[in-house]
Amino acid sequence: MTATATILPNRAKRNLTIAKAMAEALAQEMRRDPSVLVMGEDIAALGGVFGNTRGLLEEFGPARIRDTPISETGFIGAAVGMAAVGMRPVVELMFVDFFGVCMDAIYNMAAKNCYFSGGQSAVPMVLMTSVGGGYGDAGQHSQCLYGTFAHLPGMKVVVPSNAYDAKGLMVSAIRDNNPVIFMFHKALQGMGWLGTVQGSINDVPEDAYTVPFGQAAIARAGRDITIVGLGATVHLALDAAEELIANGIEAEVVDLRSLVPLDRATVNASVKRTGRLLVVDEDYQSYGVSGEIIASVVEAGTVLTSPPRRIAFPDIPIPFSPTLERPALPSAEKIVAAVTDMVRGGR
Amino acid sequence: MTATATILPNRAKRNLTIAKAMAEALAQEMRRDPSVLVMGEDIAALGGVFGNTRGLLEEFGPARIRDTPISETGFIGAAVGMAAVGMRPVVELMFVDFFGVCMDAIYNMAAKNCYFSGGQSAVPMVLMTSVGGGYGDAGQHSQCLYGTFAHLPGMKVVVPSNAYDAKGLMVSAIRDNNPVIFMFHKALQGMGWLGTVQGSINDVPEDAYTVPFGQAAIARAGRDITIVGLGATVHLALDAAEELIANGIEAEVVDLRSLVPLDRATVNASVKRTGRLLVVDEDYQSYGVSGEIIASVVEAGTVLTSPPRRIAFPDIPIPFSPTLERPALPSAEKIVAAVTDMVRGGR
Amino acid sequence: MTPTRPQFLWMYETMVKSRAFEERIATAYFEGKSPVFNMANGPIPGEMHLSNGQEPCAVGVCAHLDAADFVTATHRPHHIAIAKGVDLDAMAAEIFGKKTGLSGGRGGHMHLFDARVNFACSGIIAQGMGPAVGAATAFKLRGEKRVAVAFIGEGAANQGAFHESLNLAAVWQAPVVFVIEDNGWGISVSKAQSTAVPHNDSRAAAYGMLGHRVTGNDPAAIFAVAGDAIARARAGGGPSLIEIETSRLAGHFIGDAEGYRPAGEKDALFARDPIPALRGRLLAEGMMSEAEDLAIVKRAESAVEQAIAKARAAPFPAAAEAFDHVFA
Amino acid sequence: MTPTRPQFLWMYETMVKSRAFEERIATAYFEGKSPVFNMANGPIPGEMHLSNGQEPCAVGVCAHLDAADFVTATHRPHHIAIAKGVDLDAMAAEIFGKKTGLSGGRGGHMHLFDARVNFACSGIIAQGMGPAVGAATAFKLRGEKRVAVAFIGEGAANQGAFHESLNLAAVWQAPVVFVIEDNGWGISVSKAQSTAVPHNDSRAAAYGMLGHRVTGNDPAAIFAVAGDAIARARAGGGPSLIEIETSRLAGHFIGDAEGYRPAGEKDALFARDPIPALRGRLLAEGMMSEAEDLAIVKRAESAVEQAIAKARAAPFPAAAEAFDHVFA
Ligand SMILES: Cc1ncc(C[n+]2csc(CCOP(=O)(O)OP(=O)(O)O)c2C)c(N)n1
Ligand SMILES: Cc1ncc(C[n+]2csc(CCOP(=O)(O)OP(=O)(O)O)c2C)c(N)n1
Ligand SMILES: [Mg+2]
Ligand SMILES: [Mg+2]
Repeated sequence: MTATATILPNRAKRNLTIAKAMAEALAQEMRRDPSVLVMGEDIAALGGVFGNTRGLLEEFGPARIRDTPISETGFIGAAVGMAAVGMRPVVELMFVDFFGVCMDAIYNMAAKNCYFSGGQSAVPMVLMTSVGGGYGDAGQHSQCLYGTFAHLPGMKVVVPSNAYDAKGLMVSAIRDNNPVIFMFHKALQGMGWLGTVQGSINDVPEDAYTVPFGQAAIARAGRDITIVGLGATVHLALDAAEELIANGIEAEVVDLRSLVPLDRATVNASVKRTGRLLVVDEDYQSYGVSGEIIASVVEAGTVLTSPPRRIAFPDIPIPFSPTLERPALPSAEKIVAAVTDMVRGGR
Repeated sequence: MTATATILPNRAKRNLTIAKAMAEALAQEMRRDPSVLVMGEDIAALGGVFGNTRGLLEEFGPARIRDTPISETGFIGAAVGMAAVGMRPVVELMFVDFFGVCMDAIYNMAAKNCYFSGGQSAVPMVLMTSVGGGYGDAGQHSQCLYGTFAHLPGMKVVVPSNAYDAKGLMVSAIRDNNPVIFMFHKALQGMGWLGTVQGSINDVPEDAYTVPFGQAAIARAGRDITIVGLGATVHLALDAAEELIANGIEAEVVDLRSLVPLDRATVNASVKRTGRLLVVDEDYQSYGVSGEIIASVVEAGTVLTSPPRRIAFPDIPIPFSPTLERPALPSAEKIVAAVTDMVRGGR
Repeated sequence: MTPTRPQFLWMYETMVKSRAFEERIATAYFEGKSPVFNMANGPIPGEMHLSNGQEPCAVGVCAHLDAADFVTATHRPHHIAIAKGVDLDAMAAEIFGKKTGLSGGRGGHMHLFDARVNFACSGIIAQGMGPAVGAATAFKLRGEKRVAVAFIGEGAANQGAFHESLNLAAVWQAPVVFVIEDNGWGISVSKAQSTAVPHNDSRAAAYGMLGHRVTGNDPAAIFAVAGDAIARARAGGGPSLIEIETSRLAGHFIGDAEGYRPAGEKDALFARDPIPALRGRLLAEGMMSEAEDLAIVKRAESAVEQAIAKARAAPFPAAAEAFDHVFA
Repeated sequence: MTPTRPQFLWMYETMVKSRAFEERIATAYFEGKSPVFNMANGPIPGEMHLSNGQEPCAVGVCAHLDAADFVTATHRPHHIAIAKGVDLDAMAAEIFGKKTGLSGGRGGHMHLFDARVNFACSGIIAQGMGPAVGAATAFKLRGEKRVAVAFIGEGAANQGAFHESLNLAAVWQAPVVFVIEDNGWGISVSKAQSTAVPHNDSRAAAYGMLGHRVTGNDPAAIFAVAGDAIARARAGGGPSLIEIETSRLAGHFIGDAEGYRPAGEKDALFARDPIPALRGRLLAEGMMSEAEDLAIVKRAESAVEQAIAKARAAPFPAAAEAFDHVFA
């Protein structure tokens, strides 16, 4: 799973959205491997509410691109059974916020059957699910829940921040013999109606390639502080880093890319260089990703110049009104302020 | 909610199990308040698989002590509706491991309706649920999932380590106008067939009293290290502390008692005194309680003499065989080893 | 059970008000969303599920309810909220994310709560059903003559909560009525693609429950069937299930191009719009004069105008208010 | 469909083997658990749900299956596992938590998996149903003549997964058979307390599916009904639902005092123990001689003895093995 794409030197750039990159990965893997199929609500004729299955029905037909009833327990459970008999199902949970109606199929079966069976019965399936807020969709349609999934053993959890990674991580996910939770952020998806953070659109090689799990990326190098982000917060961190230059601060930005496995080594090495750590997470603050990253760094004995900090979604349901939601979200502004304070000798 | 019991000076000791303390709290609150009722599987004639509703059917009858079908989404959802029209339902989710079939009712409705309604519609309900392993019940009946519940906003989460706290926390939970997840550990429950950690049985005043949420207890004072535990791990920490005396180490043991609200102040004050932190948690290690406690301490700028550590359940499903499960669990032995290493100058 | 003239006129006026509300919301929703349609922008961000065409379901059922009865609605709740008597000004303000909204802008259009009239919502498919069973059980337990009604879509009838809630209601003989608004579609998936039986009323038998289907999207027919079911529940006769054939005249949410609909389907639905149909009947049967119609429409529209105007004028909540009401 | 003589004898022998297995497990389970009964102790810790009395369900159904067919079982899986052909030695070793167990001691008695014969389990009520629909759909997709069977208890028929799985199976016309073992109890809660209809086969209609009820806990009757359903599924005729009246002769789990049972119920069940009943029939109808019976019982018991003996003798897994197979 370490192959990366050979980008032909004179190849024209193919800037794709994450939605298109995901759909391309799915199509290529479906062509390659007849055991891959896709199931979910509105993923066939509609092409997925978030566009990541667009065109698949036309090419692969309704037997392999299956619209389901609104029965997440039923069809995610079905994916577990399909995987048990040799298929590689990719299922969509339209919004991660809906996990509460189907989590047993995910965490008690998909994630554990390999273990329960002593490795006899692997569960090669992908659960792709949309995450994130900021567009006024309120408390049951805007969550990230990264920590919820990453906390429970037996599933791999990936969170792409750009189209190149999305394609490579999707190919890896489909080829992986384990359940992979593929969490795509709505603000990065490239659906016009959700806005699109431009940095998520990047050059995507045409041929299939893999991005390995458990390898964080240094999205930007810097010597003064390590800002750890994932998904959408990577772009906030990059924006902040750009601004921070004016303050004479060089921030390093680490894009985790996968939460399980978690690349503690890259984070620790970066913090060892910079001496400072700020975690930026759109998931709820307590008992989640931000705490884990901080704990991982300090338990490794890494010496910090100033106490680590985090900017995460506060421990409140996600409010609807933009005047309530937006200030509660992480932002480049908050990052700039925190970093400046940390580097310029705030506590 | 700060009233504590007046223990009459010459009162004879009433050593109760957590099961009996919970049942007593339920009975007393049901006598006091006709809006309190109990629902769940096998909680009526059987008195609860874990004994915490024993005797209630006889006293209060089947209208208020309601056995349910095996329909957690249905009856936990029903509790939300009951709460909306003025009842104070106490529902049992027999094992916390079953949350996957009913989490939406819990985290998307019970926990958020107060917020969604701008405070118009509080959800005064208690969800009591058994947690913990160590008795060979394998991967779908042995989890703690503390982090899973504590991560999601809008619910209070309590974890008693002894009968006194269990009664007082249950009375507080029933009187609280918010959803409270009451997580009782099977090894402390006082059901003979699950064994019982003797330290969980203690003197329980007869009259109703409250133990407030968000106040950790110093279960044992000590100056060399702070060991933070909750539920069953408090007793492991206490056992270890006792042994550590022989090594000349005085450990302080903090019993969190509630995860939401979390008493960061007490933990931080303790670590400030001792300079060292070890978190002992039976829940899965990553993205959970142990990370949050460590992060909370270090982000507050508390200076540590040695890197903080944690002993938690590894990130693996809970295995059945005792030779696999027991070594994976936290233990007094592991605590003694870690503490000794930390205090005697291990890294 | 036939509606009286005042009931007919209440149903008509409420339908007109509901439709007027949706139209004003749609207009406001598009503000700030062109030339580029981005859900995050404009005075109303987020998803917006309109109820155009489904008004008969709301009025036919809610005509039998008063403020003490408990109703749970879905992601598509406006018509039901209006028929249940949710404060229109506060509801509009909520949808605009204002401080004066039902919940001060915390909930938004999928989370309308008005405790005063016992109205609640959930944006998660079928999840309002359990709460309705619970509220109804509480009423029964306390010997109150109140009932609960859970509204869902036909797509929701394939969710586990449907099964658990109906069984629980039947076992407990709770005074609850389950109402399915069958608009034939769950987003882009047709009922035939998702549901193993043609009609969900037949599923009532699986719970020893009475099931009814009402065709024609006709408020009077719905009134009759719902009236019986609600009266039976109120009298201690237990729960029932009603499936109502209705039409979704808007897209699933605003912005839905509805490319999945068979050609001509939408036109046929518009031709059977229930509001002109009811207006025609009331005029034809002499229950309403043209003048009365004008007055009703005017009253309804001005109530809506006022609500929307107040909502627009109201202040936004301050950022710090996001932290209030997490706990009671 | 009537069992042939070899099928009858296979059913009988499998039932005897299953019962013998449960008895040996019960004996071992109690070791180390007296004078104080503590579930954590003895060679078999944890909960133990025995299948005594329910053997007819397993054999009547599995008589029609081969290794390629997929079966999901529940927290009470031994009889089904044995009838499906799960390796008895590895199964016993798993239950004893040994390295030689089906999963090296990781799963335990509620998580028996044998990929060789397509057998899987879940300890969460009704959750095996979705996987059965999925496996069946895969078979159909690939044009294989394999079927899937999901076993559940009657208590599980009130869980949301039941509804979703039956609907999905019907919509997709998957070759799957849902088998309900109706032993009348979900732990301490009777079927009447939990289920709105007397019999769950009537719920099949809610999915346009064929439903059957088999009374009498009679393996031949079960064989007949299951045979039709499985043959139909295999031939592309779609899913069906079978509810089998059976008896739980043991407590819910070992240690259950069953104080909730009406007086005399248990005695009546023992009087109708299906194993002596089948033995009687086979002898009476001349399908089996006394000598053959003895040989069958001996063979069954010795297979069980051997499995248990091997399990006892096998080594425990090393602590570090807990970290293997979390991922494939
Ligand atoms: C559990 C769950 N799954 C999926 C969704 C996404 N979703 C929102 S509305 C909808 C379609 C609902 O169809 P139906 O119940 O018929 O109601 P309608 O939209 O037609 O009013 C879906 C799938 C959801 N909100 N909750
Ligand atoms: C979702 C879920 N809820 C509750 C339980 C606890 N539980 C285990 S077995 C059981 C009773 C099951 O009854 P039934 O389905 O009739 O099977 P039986 O035990 O009679 O074989 C219950 C409630 C569980 N395992 N999963
Ligand atoms: Mg619909
Ligand atoms: Mg049963």
